[in-house]
Amino acid sequence: MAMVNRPQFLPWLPPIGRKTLFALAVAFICFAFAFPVLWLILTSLRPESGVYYVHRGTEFTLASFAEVLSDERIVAAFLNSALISTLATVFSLLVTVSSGYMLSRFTGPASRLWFGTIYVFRCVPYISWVLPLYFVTQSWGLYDTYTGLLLPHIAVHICFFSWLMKGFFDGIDPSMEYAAMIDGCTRWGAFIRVAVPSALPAISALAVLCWLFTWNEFLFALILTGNRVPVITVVMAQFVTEMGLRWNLMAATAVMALLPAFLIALFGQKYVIRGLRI
Amino acid sequence: QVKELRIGYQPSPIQDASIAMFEAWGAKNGVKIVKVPNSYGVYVEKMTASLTSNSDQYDVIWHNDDWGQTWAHLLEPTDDVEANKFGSKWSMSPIVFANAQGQNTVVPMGQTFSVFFYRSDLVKPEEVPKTLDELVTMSKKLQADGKVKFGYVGGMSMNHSWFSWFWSMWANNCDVLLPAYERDNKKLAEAGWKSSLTDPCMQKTVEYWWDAINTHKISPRGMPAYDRNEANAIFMAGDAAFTVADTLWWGTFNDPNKSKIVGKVAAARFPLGPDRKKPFGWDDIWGWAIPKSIPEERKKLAKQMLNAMMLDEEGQTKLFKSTGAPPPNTTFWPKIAEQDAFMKLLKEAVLDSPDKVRGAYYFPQWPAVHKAFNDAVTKAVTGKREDIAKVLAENAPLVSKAAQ
Amino acid sequence: MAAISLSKLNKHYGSLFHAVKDVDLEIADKEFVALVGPSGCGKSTTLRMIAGLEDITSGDIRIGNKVVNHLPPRDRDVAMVFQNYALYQHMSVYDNLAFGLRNKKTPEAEIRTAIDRAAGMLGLHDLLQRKPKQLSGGQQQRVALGRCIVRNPQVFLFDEPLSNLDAKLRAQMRIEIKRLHAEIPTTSVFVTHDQVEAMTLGDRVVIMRDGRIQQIGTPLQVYGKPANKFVAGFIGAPAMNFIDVNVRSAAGVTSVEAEGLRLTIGPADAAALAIHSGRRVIMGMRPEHLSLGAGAPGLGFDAHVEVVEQLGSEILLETRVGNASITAARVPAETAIARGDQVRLSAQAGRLHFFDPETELPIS
Amino acid sequence: MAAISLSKLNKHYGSLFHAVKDVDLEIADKEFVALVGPSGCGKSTTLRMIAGLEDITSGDIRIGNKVVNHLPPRDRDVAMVFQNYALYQHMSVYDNLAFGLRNKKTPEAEIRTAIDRAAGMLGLHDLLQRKPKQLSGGQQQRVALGRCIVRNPQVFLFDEPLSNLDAKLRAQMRIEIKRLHAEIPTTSVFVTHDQVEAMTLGDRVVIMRDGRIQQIGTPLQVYGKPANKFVAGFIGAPAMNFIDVNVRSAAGVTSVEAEGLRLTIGPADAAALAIHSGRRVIMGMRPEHLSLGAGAPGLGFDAHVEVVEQLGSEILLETRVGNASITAARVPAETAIARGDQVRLSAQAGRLHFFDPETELPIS
Amino acid sequence: MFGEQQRFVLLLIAPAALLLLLFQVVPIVIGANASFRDWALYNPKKTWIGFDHYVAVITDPAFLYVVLPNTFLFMVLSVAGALVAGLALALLLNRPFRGQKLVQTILLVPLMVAPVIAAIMIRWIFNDQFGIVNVVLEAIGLEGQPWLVQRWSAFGIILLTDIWLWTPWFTLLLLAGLQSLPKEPFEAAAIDGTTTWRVFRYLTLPMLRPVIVVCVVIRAIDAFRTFDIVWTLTGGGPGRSTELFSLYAYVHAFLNLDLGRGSAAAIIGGLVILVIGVVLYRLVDRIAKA
Ligand SMILES: Nc1ncnc2c1ncn2[C@@H]1O[C@H](COP(=O)(O)OP(=O)(O)OP(=O)(O)O)[C@@H](O)[C@H]1O
Ligand SMILES: Nc1ncnc2c1ncn2[C@@H]1O[C@H](COP(=O)(O)OP(=O)(O)OP(=O)(O)O)[C@@H](O)[C@H]1O
Ligand SMILES: [Mg+2]
Ligand SMILES: [Mg+2]
Repeated sequence: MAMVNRPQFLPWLPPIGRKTLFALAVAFICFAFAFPVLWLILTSLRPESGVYYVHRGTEFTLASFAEVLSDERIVAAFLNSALISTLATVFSLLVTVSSGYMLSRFTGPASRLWFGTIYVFRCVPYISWVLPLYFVTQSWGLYDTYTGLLLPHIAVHICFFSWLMKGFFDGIDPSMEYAAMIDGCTRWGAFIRVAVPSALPAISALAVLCWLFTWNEFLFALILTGNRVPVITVVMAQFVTEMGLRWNLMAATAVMALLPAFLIALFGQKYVIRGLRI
Repeated sequence: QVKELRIGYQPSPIQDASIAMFEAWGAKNGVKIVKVPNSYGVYVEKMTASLTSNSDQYDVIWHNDDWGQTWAHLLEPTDDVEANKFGSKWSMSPIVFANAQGQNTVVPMGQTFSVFFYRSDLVKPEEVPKTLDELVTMSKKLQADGKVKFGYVGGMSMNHSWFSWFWSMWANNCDVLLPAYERDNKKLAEAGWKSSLTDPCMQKTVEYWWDAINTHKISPRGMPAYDRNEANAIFMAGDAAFTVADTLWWGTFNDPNKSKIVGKVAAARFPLGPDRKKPFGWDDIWGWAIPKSIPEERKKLAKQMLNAMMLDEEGQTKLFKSTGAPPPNTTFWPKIAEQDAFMKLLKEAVLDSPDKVRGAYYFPQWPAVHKAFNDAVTKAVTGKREDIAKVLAENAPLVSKAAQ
Repeated sequence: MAAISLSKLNKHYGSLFHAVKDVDLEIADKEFVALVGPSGCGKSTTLRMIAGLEDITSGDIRIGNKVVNHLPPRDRDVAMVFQNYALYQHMSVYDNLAFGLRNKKTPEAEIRTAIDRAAGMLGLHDLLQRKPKQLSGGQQQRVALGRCIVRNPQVFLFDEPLSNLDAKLRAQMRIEIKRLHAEIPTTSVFVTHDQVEAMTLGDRVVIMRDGRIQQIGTPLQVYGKPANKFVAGFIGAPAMNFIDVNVRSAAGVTSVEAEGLRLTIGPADAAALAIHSGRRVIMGMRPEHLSLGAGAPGLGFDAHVEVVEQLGSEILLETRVGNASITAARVPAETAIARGDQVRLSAQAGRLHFFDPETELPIS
Repeated sequence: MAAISLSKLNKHYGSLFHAVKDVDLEIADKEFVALVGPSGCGKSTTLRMIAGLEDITSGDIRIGNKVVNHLPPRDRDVAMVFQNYALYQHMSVYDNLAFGLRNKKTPEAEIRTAIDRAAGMLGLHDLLQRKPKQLSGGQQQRVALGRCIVRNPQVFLFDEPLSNLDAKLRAQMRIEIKRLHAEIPTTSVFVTHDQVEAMTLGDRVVIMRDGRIQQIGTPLQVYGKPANKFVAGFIGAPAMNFIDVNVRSAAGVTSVEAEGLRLTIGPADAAALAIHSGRRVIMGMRPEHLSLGAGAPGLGFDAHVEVVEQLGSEILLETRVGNASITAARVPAETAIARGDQVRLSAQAGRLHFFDPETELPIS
Repeated sequence: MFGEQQRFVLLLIAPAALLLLLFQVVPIVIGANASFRDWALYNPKKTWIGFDHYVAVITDPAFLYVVLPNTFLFMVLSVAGALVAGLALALLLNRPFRGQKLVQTILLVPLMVAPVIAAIMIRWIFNDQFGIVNVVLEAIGLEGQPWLVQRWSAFGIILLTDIWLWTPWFTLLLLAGLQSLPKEPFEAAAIDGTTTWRVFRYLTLPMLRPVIVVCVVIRAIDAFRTFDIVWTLTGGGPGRSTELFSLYAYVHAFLNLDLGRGSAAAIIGGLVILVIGVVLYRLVDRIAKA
């Protein structure tokens, strides 16, 4: 690597001091960043009598995890959440890749209108939206069904992801698609067989983010599901009762929910950083 | 065809115990009980939306006095549930649950109210503070002796106002709206939905808490933002000598898994303020209701089930044992009280109290009023002491306005 | 195989920008036509209209006597090589070559044969399993050519296919394309902004400027008889020297004059120039037609050397004559000459060009 | 102003890749040295080590007699022009030029004077307020030069500054750089992969290959006396033709033979070749030293024309002789000649090069 | 060709448009419709009352003098904070050092937890009794604070949480942006003798500007709508002093069960952010084209 990419911090310090200081600073930042989650993990390991006064006492136990796992709904909820996150990711990308492509490659009134629509609806607050959404899903018979949870989740992402996908496609030279069209592809062929594969890095970046967003989504899940489609965030929310919070169980569930998200983020970050260049 | 009943509820020990009775009945009568838990955070809004959209998602739903009047017109009358006559007359008053035709719309599930808890290892029953002033002196003494960090800790923020604001207000012969203790909407309207914030009794109450927190330091400075989780956590950790909480927590305070003060808790009457001489009790119910929109035969089935539940002595005894909430059938109370000291205490302190107050108001604007009230007193107690009167006066019109 | 005919072809972008103006061009079957012009002159647009990638505003395009104005690209049976190659990055070379044929549902066995043949012709055999990113520029260029060859189309279109290559490779690929056209004669249109490429590759060269065709002709025609000053300056490297001169006709002798320069014009040009006598015209002299030394009488002038460019085989001189810059090529490499020297240059009789300063058309 | 000296300079990337190998080079004060070689040969790496952008693995770099091995770039007092210009896109041309001076806290008045002078020299006056995106390639190139000039550094470094320009502009900028160096003589190192640029610009040319220097010499030296076959092939355009030939010495006459070709060697080369009699050597002939027609006896051969490249001023012929490809330049433009014709070419006596097939060193 | 292209364009957006229509436009229209009607959730009379709800909202002093200023302040500070933190972290991650990958993973942690859970955790962490922050402060001899009953500390904690949640997002986008910057201008600057600060100020920052502006627009819109963490952390308290516009709408629609009033408030907020967004977006466009 060239030297210039590393201008020195605090050039007046001796190298050893600089290194130590740097390491300390980085360690501190990491600690501060991870702290709430570390604390959550610690909390989940404390017996119920110690989930608030986490710092008082040194008993640790897996009892909360055992209790949570003994509920068969929790397993179902994990599977459901995984399924819904995955499906929502796949479908969100299916619809937004094509819509972003359209925004990038065509500059007609249709494109401007669509962009305007997306922009306007991106600005609408969720509050004015979820409750009518409940009416709508209920009257269409979609309340508390996979479809009824999945489709709105996809709809949420349309505006944002279409916008991002447009940016990604703007960065891809269209001549490959022209070549494909001359090579006998229809426009669809050129889009699916050539443009989409070249946008894969961006698509995988969005996939990772979309999965995480959906996995952690609360409000829609809360409003749109009953008991037939328990998802993990709703199960967590059910630990908030009229008679107080079952914080130990909630923390344990949250920690378990952290694990898949962590794995996705761990293995996905490479694609995210590579793909997010707009 | 399998008969089934769908129960819309919200997981909590009382409801779980009540549903256990449904299930026992269902097993005997060949009815499948389908439990549909809902999240607390959105229960009322979702259920309201469901009721107004005439869906038949639920046959029996959890009902509560706070929204008794909000739903009354959407619910099936339950006057024909015979065993309802055994319910508490006070709690099932028409003011709370009757529809426009005066028909009752609830079947009780259990009594829910708060009591004054104290640390029996630190305070002898005869030393328990009887007045707010005694609460201060007793607390200061315990703190000075290094027995506890704080005298009193209780919930204060919105939705948990009851645990400190409401009882202390009542103890000062005060209420959210004037005239005090009035719940007849017509009379309240005649009085112009007058807020009590400008009443001297309210100022006294706020000043009491201001002093408790800032002058006497018997309560933590963060208390105005506490909800019940935080207050109870501190109490259960042994850091406070007194609290006010739902009777339900009796079980929790005495659960070695959850609490550090097992066997060191007792309950008593609320300490009184200078303006009130007679002790008072506060008593509400949770109940079950049947949506109007479901088919007739299921309504009938649901009523049969609820009737059976009301008569299930074994189940109701279990309900009390597991939760500390007095069961819905008042005729079982004496028997339980004979075996159980806590029930005896509850009967004396609250249930049999001749002077009872109601926790909420019964009209649709109540949540807005409650919030306006809570915002006002929180603002006053977290501000400067000399500004209290001013803040209360400024906010009084907002409470009245919210009620209209 | 097919002829291409463009008639009254126009392209507007939006309502303001007129990119291609009334282009008429007939390309014979199997002919290789090079389209050359400065950047932004509308070459690519024209080519893309032929390919069907851009709709036409007005006019007609015929391929093999069929009007294709509204045919989508896939139905025109053309193949195209792009400036940046436009290889499918996510496919192997083999799949890149096979893509077009697979679109036509050609049996795999046939595809294999076709690719085998093309790979042999272009020396791609060892690269078939690689991805485009693993290839050098020249190799990518060959794959792009291969992709066209295997489809055996009616028409080849090239959009500056060599401009991303370095000088050496460019010369080499030029010859390869030329050889390819000889082996598989196919109607071809080659767009470039490099006149050397246009000259060496095209059977005919089409010079465009600002959306309009300036001249169509064989390489020798456009070099020797440029249709206007623009073409004269554009074709030939180093570029033609232009000098403002005054025409003097006296005593039957026509001469042109500028500061530091006075040339006697031969009879062929003199006739045409005579009517401009006393007026200003633009004289063009190609660097390769200037030589060091006295030369024929009346054709020499003194020049002040400003830059000496030693090419090994010859020297290029940048000189100053009066206030004009004049480049001379073809100075023998071993000549001892340096910046600041004074040299005598002489023009070749009959190789001078004259243009009208207003119309920029040749005077002859 | 300062001389540059590289001694035993090495650069490793990682533990495996040895990018620059034992480079020794002395550059005199105010000299203009061109560093040329194929892509990946280590030119840029060498230049970047001089600039201080890359640490050196071993060896020494001196600028003006001071070892600068570990000096950061800003303390070396060098200026650099990058291939893609590396202009600061978001700053106006003026700010681009001023940036380096402002770093040194030069007073604004002085900056203005310096920029004024540079802008005058490069004709940038009208562009000072524009952003780089609003400039053409050649103008950007000039700004990049200007940015170096204003700083008035000890050393100019150029990393392929012309390779993004088109042919015409490249020739023009070449002359401008040459002129600039004449006006402000500064020690300069110019990296390029284009031998024409190297030859025309460099006082001396350094040819590199695989991290090693192959030859250092004036343009005429490297053209006329290449140090090995690689240099011979690299310098000169079109490239030298190489043919495997057998040496035959009989009856005092030395000749070389290949399929379809038999040339009699003049006395100068004969002496050196004699010891290789009966063995295979590589013969090099530059295209510009082959001419059409019979020529001197014993130096002609028949060739089969494969590609004809009409340049207007001359024709390049690609021909086949036996199984060798031979290119001939300098065929008069008007010659009537076509693919498939049989022609007679003749070599120039004394202009033939011979190389040992093993060592690739010249035989002489 | 023209027909085909038209069809292609429509088909490309058809699935997205359909979903958007069904699950976003329709509900929003229902909400918008409710905002003109007497539409209490428990008693939807649905009688047309015109702009009454809108008038009620914009004449509500709490909305004008508390909620809107809070919301704007929150938006500006949250976006600025996350931007600065994200930029600093992106710059940190853009240089190679040992453990860089690990640090990068740790910095992504906020993306992995549900915001509501994080907010509850942070509420406990800042509790004045059992919260670890006060415990630590008191252990080192400082006075613990009742963080959540003081307006500005409560506001600060909400901000901190929001910034914590969103910094990774900025870090990712900016890091991706940094990694795609050409390196030659930086080398040119190194030769030109620039200090680290000047490189950052005059090169890195301006070159990143397009990415920054896109991030800022997207985040500003989202920050304006922030709801759940505020609701969990303070519920708008103490005494409405940290109430944001989405809480205002929520309280009306969900707590008071007045869908009409709540929708009107939400729509007013939506219009405000729309205008801000358009202004910001113009800015993006101008900067992107400059
Ligand atoms: N999609 C477009 N919209 C508007 N103007 C365009 C578009 N495409 C090209 N142009 C303009 O049309 C003119 C001709 O463009 P074209 O690409 O044909 O030029 P060119 O001759 O190929 O130039 P180059 O050598 O730079 O490729 C240019 O001025 C260009 O800016
Ligand atoms: N940072 C690096 N890490 C590893 N290898 C490198 C690095 N930079 C350059 N190289 C390798 O070092 C060799 C020399 O590179 P250099 O850039 O000096 O070549 P060059 O002669 O300038 O070529 P070009 O004409 O393509 O610019 C190349 O093979 C290149 O792949
Ligand atoms: Mg073009
Ligand atoms: Mg290089």
